[in-house]
Amino acid sequence: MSATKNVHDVRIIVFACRWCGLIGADGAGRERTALPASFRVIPVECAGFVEPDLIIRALADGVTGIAVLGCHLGGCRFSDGNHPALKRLELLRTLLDTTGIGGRRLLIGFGTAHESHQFAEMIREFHRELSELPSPGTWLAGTMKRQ
Amino acid sequence: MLDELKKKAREILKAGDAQGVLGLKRGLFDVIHPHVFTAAEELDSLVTEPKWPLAKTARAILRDRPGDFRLAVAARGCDERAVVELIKRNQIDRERILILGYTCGSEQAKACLCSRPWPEKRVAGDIVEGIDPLADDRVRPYLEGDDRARMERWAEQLRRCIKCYGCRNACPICICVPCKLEDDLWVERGAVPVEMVPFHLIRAFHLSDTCVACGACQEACPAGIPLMTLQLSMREALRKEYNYEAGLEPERTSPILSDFNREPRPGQALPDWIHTMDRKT
Amino acid sequence: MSGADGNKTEGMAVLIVGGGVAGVAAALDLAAVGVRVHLVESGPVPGGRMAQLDKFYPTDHCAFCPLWTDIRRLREHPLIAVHSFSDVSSLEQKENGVRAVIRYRAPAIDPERCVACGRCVEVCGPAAIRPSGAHAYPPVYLLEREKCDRCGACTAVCPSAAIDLERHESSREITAHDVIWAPGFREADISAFREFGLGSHPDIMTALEFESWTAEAGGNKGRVVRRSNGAEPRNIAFVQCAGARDLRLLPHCSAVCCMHALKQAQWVRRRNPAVDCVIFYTDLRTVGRGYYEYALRDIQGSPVRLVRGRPSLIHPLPGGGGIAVKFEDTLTQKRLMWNFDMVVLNGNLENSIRQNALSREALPHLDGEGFITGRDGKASPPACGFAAGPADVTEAVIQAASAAARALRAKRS
Amino acid sequence: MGMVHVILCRCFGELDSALDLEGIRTRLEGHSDVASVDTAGSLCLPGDAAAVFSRVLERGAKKVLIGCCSPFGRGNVLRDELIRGGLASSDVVSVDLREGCAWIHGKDPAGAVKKAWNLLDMGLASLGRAGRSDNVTVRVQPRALVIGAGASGLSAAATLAGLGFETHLVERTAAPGGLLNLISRTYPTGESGPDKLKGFIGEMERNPLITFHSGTRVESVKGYGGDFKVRVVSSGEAKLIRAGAVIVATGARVLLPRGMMGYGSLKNVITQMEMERRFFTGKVDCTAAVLLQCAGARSPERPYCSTICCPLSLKNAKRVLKEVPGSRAYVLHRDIMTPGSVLEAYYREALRAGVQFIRFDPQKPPDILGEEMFKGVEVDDAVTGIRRKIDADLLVLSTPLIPDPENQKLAEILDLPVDRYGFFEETYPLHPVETRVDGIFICGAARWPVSSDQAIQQGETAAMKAAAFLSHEKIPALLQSPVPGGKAGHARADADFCTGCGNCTAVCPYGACRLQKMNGRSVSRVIKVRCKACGNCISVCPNGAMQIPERSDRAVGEMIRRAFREVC
Repeated sequence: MSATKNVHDVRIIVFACRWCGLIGADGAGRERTALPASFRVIPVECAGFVEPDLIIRALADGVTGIAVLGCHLGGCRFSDGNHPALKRLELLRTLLDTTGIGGRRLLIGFGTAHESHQFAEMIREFHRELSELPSPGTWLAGTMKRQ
Repeated sequence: MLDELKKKAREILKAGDAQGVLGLKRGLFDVIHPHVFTAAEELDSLVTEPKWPLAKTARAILRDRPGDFRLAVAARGCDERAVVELIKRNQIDRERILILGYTCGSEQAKACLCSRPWPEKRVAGDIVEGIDPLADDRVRPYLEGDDRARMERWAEQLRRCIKCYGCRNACPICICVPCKLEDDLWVERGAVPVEMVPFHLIRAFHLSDTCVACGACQEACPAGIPLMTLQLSMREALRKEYNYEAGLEPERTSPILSDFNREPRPGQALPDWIHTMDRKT
Repeated sequence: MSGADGNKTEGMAVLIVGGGVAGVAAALDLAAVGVRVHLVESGPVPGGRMAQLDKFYPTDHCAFCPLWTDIRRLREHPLIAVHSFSDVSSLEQKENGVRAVIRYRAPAIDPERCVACGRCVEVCGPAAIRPSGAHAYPPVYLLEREKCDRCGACTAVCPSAAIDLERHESSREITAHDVIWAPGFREADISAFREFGLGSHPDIMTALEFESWTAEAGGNKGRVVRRSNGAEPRNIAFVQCAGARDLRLLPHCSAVCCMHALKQAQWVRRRNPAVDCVIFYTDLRTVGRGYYEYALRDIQGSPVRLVRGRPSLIHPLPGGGGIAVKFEDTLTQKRLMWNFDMVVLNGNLENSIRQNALSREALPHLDGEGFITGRDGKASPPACGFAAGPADVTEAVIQAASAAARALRAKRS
Repeated sequence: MGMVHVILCRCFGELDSALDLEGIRTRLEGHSDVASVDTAGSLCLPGDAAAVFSRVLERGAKKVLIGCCSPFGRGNVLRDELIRGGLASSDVVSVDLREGCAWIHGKDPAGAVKKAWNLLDMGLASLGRAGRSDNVTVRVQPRALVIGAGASGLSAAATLAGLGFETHLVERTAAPGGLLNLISRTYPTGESGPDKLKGFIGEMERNPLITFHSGTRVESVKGYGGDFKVRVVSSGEAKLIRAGAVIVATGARVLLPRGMMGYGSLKNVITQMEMERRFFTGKVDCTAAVLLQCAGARSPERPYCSTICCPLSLKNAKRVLKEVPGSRAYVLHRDIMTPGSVLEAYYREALRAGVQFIRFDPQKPPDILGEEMFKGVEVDDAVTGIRRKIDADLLVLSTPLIPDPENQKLAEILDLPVDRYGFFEETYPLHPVETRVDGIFICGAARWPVSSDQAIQQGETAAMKAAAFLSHEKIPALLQSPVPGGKAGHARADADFCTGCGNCTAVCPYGACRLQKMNGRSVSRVIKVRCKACGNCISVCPNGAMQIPERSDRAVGEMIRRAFREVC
C-alpha cells in the first residue's frame, strides 16, 4: 500500500438509523455541503440492527471505517433497543483496539449526527482520521479478490 | 487433595445424589482420559492432572442420558464457571449437575494466567492466590504499545493459523451447530492461511461476555497462538464497566444483553450523548 | 382502515383547529377509529410550537424527533386532510354538527409541487424565498409576499411549475360533527412592562427567541453567543413568571416555563461549561414524572444557581457593559444588583385562540381567564393543549386523546 | 433476465448532468438482476406514480428500484404510492441519489458518479436477497379489560362503553371508587369524591356493555395486542377473559409517614386522608391547623413531586377556616405546586380566604412541639427570615402518593417496565399512555400521581387509544409498529440452527422471543405480533439462526461488498 494515502483509499460505511441518524445526511445534502465521496450510507431500522460480525466482515472486505449513527439513548423508538447496541459496539471497539486494527475505525454517534453541520463535520473528521491511520496492510485487507 | 475428592465422590455415589461422576481416569497403559465413574470402587483410578476442560463433555453426557440421570463433575475453577455459563445458556439442566470443585496449584494458575484458581463450591484443595493476567509479561506485548506494532505482532501470530477449528472445539462455551465460521458469507472457505480478521475476531467477539478464561483454546491451538489474550481486554472492559465476570453469578445474564436501566454502569450517569470522536458536542 | 362494525363512526368528521402537537395527536387518535379529520394549521407544515423548540424536557430529546414521525403518519393517513396556511374564519353551531369556513392563505409556492431544488432562491433578487424550518417534513420553500417585488424570475426558473404569484386567499366551507380546539400558545407581548426591559437590548430575549437563537439547527449551530456582539456570554439570567402570575396581564401560571428554563440552563451548561446560569423563580414547579430529579440534576450536577425572587428592574448598562438586574433574594432578604450578559424572560405564554378564530362568532365560550374550561358551567367544546389551560407536551397529548373521546361520544349518543 | 424494474428520476435535470444518468442507464441494462430501466423527468408529482405502475405491470417486474431523492424529501412519495398500489414494502427500494449523492458531492463529480452506481448496485443487492415475512393478522377480540375501578378505571370503562365496546372492569376490592371514596371534597370544584364517581358508577351498573368483577385479581396474561387471554381469579374461582386491549388503572397508595414528624407518637398528628375522614364525619375539632407539605416527598427516598398534595392542602386549609369560625390555618411549604390557570386561581382564593403560607428551607425543617399532644411548630420563615413559633392543635402531614406494592407483580404478569420510582412507564414521548406491549395502556395514578380530574381525563385517553385497537376486526401484524410506514418484517428463528442459548430472549426489548421445548432441547420462537423488527436479536444470535427475511445478513453482507466495487 502506498505510504501516502490518496483519497480513494478511505472507504466508510455509515449505518444510519432511519429515524435520527439519516436526518443529518439528508440535511447536509440539501445544503449542498461538499463532502468527500468516500462514504456509503446503509439505512437501518435501529442501531440494534447493526451486527458486530457484519462490521468485522466489512473490515475484511476492504472497508477502512464504519460509522454507526443511532438515536440518543432514551430516544429509540424501539423501547431502548439502542442501549444493548451501544454496549455491544463499545465492546467491539475494545477488541479492535486490542488487535491493533484500532477502535477508532468504528465511530459510534448516538444522537449526535441529526444536524447537517454535525454530520458534515463528523464525516470530514472521520475521513481525515482514517487517512492518517496506518494503511490496513495485507492481513487486514484479507481477500479483496473476493469481489 | 486427591483422596478428599475420591472420598466425596464415593459419598455422592453411595448416597445416590448422582448416578455418575465425571473425572479423569488413569486407564490402560497409564493413558489418562475423561471417564464417567458409576461405581464407587472404580474411583481409585480417578486423577486430577492434567488440566482437562470437562464442561462440554458433561453437557454431551447429560444430553444422551435419560432425564433422571444426575452427573457430578470433578471440576476446577474454570470448569465450574464454564458449567455456570452453559446453565445460563440452557445447555445444561441445573438440577442434573453437581460440582465437586477442587483448586489449582499456584504454578497451574501461573501457567493459565488464572485470576481465580478456585471454584465457588470447593470440595478439596486449598485456595491459592491467582495472578493478574494483564500484568503478565507474556500478555503485555499483545495489549500495550503502539497500534502499528501491536497490529504487526498480532498479524504475525494469526498468520500461522491453519484453520483446524481446534480452538472452537476445545472451548466449553462454543456450542453452535452449525458454526458461523464455516459459513461462506463470513469466512471464505478453503482459504489457508485463513482470513484472519473474520475468523478470529468473530470467534473472539462471540465469546466476549461468556469467556471464562480457562485457556482451553490457547492450549488446543497447534500453532501456539495466544488466543486467550484476545479475550482478556474484553473481560477487563466488562469487569471495569459493569463489574461482571462470566461464570460467577448464575442468576445474572450478561450486561450487554440488557438496557441501562436493568444493567447500569455503576457510578456513571446514563451516557446520553455518545460521540466516540471524544468531541463534546 | 374503515371503521369497525361495532360503532357507528363511518361518515363522521371532526374539525381540529391548530396543527401543533395536540392537534396532530387528536387527529391521529380520531383517524385510528375511522373518523375523517380536517386539521387546520396556520403555518406551512404541522408541528406548531414544538417544532420551534430545539430540545424538550424531561428526556432532553430533539423536539422534532418524536414529532416528525407523527407528522409523517398524519400525511400518510387517508382519512386526515391537512389544511396548511389556513385558519377558521367562521364557525356556526348547527343541531347535528358544525359548519365552518376555512380561509386558505394560498402560498405562492405550492407545497405539493415544490421539489425543494432551490433554483428559485438563486434568481430571487430581494431574497424573498427561504426554505422552511430545518426539519420540516416534507421540506418546502416559502415566499414572503411583503418582500417579493413580483419580478416573476422565480416562476420562470421553477422546473415543476410550483410558483404562482397570483394565487390568493380562498375560502372553503366544510361541515363536521364537532370541533376540537388545539391552537396552542404564543408569547404575550410584555414590552409594555418596563421592568423587564424587553426590546431595550438585543441580549434581553424571550424564551422562544433564546431557543431558536441557540438551536442546533439554527444559525449559531448550537453555540451560545450574545446577540449584541456575538461574543460568548459569561453569565445568563433566566427570569421566571415574566408577565405571568401577574394580575396586570396573565393571572395564570404558564406551567411549562420552570422546567423549560431548567432545560435551557442545562443545555447552556452542556454546550459551554464556562457560562454561569442563574434562574430567578418564585415557586419552582417541577410536577411531572422525573421532573424534580431533572431539576436536581441541574442544580447539583452543574452549578446553576437558583434565586427565589422576581427582578424588579432589568436595564441595559450604559456603555454596553451588559445588563443590570436588580432583585431581592427573598430567602436571604438581601437586595442585590448583578450584571448579566444575557437575560431570558420565561412565562409570558397565553393561548392563541383569538388569533385562530378570526371572527367574533367563531370564538368558542372562554372562561374568566380566556381558556376553554367550561368552569363557569357553560358548555364548552372539547379543547386540548394550551387552549384548555397551560399544559406541557405530555399533558397536551393526554388531553388530545380525551378531547377526541369526548367529541366521539357526544356524536354517538 | 433479472426481476427488478429500475426507474431513475432526472429530477428536472438536477441529477441528469451531475450523475451522467445515461451512462448509468446503459450499464444497468447489462446488470444481471435488472429486467428494465427507465428514466423520468420527475417521480413525485401527481400522475407520475400511475405512469410507473403501468410500465411495471407491462414488464411483469416483481421488484422496483427507484433512484430518486432522500426519504425526508420527496423520495417517499412514489414508494408509498407503489406500496398502496399493492407492491410489498420489501419489494420497493428507493435509493437517495440527489441529497445523498449528486448534491452532497457536487465538488467531486467523478466520486459522485461512482457512488451513484455503487448505491444502485447496493439497492439491487438488497432487493435481490429480500425475502418476505408471512403477514400474520390478528383477529381482534372486540372487548376491553380494565384493571382497577378507581376514578381512571371507571372513566375508561364508561368511555369505552360509550364508544360501543364491551368492557370488563376488574376490581381487587369489593366496591368501585378507589381512593376517591375516602375524599370528602375534591378540588377545584369541591364536589365530593363519591359524587364525582356517581355518574360513572351509575353508567357501570346501567350500561349492559360493562361487566363489573369485584374482588377479582389478574393472575396471568398471555397473547398479544388484539387478543389477550387474561386469567382472573375471584374468591378462588378462575375465569378466562379474552380482550383486545387491556387498560391498567390500578391507582396508587398514600404514604403512611410512620416515625416521621411525630406521626404515630404524638396525638393530633394526622395525614390528609384522615383529615378528609374528619370532614366526612363533620368532627373537625381544631382551632388552629398546620398543614406541612412535602412530608416524605421530594426527599432522597422519594425524589418526586406528587402533584396533588399542594392543591389538596389548600382545599383543606380553606375548609378549616370556613367550617371552624375563628380558626387559623397555616400551610408550611417548600414550593406551592399549583401550575396552570385553574390551580393558580385556587391558590389565590386560598390567600384571600386567609390561609397563611410559610415557606421553609428543606435543610431546616420545622420543629414539632409537644410531648404526647401536638402543641405547635417552630419554623424559620424563609421569606421573612424570622423564626416563628405557631401554637396549634392539629398537624396535617401532606404525604405523597406512592406506587401500589402490587405494581411489581402486575408488571411481571403484563411484562411491562416500571420506572425507577415504581410507577408504570410509558414508551415514548407523545405516547404517554402507551406501553411497549401493543394493546396495553396505562392511566391514572398507576402511571404517575394525578388529581381526580386528571385521572378521569387519562381514563378517557386510555379508552381512546384502546378504541383504536378494538375498532378493527383484523389488524395485520406488519402494521403494529412504533414507526410510521409499518414494520420492516418480523424476526424468525431457524429451529435447526438455534442452539437455545437465550441471547435473543434476554435482549429483545419487547419480549417477543420465547424459548420453547422442542424434542428435548430449547429452541427460540418469535411471537410475530410482538416483534417490531428492531434487529437486536439478530445482532446477538451467535450463529445467524435469527433472521429478518426482508433484511437478512446475506443482503447486508452483499451490500457492503458491492459498496466500493469498481464500476464494471
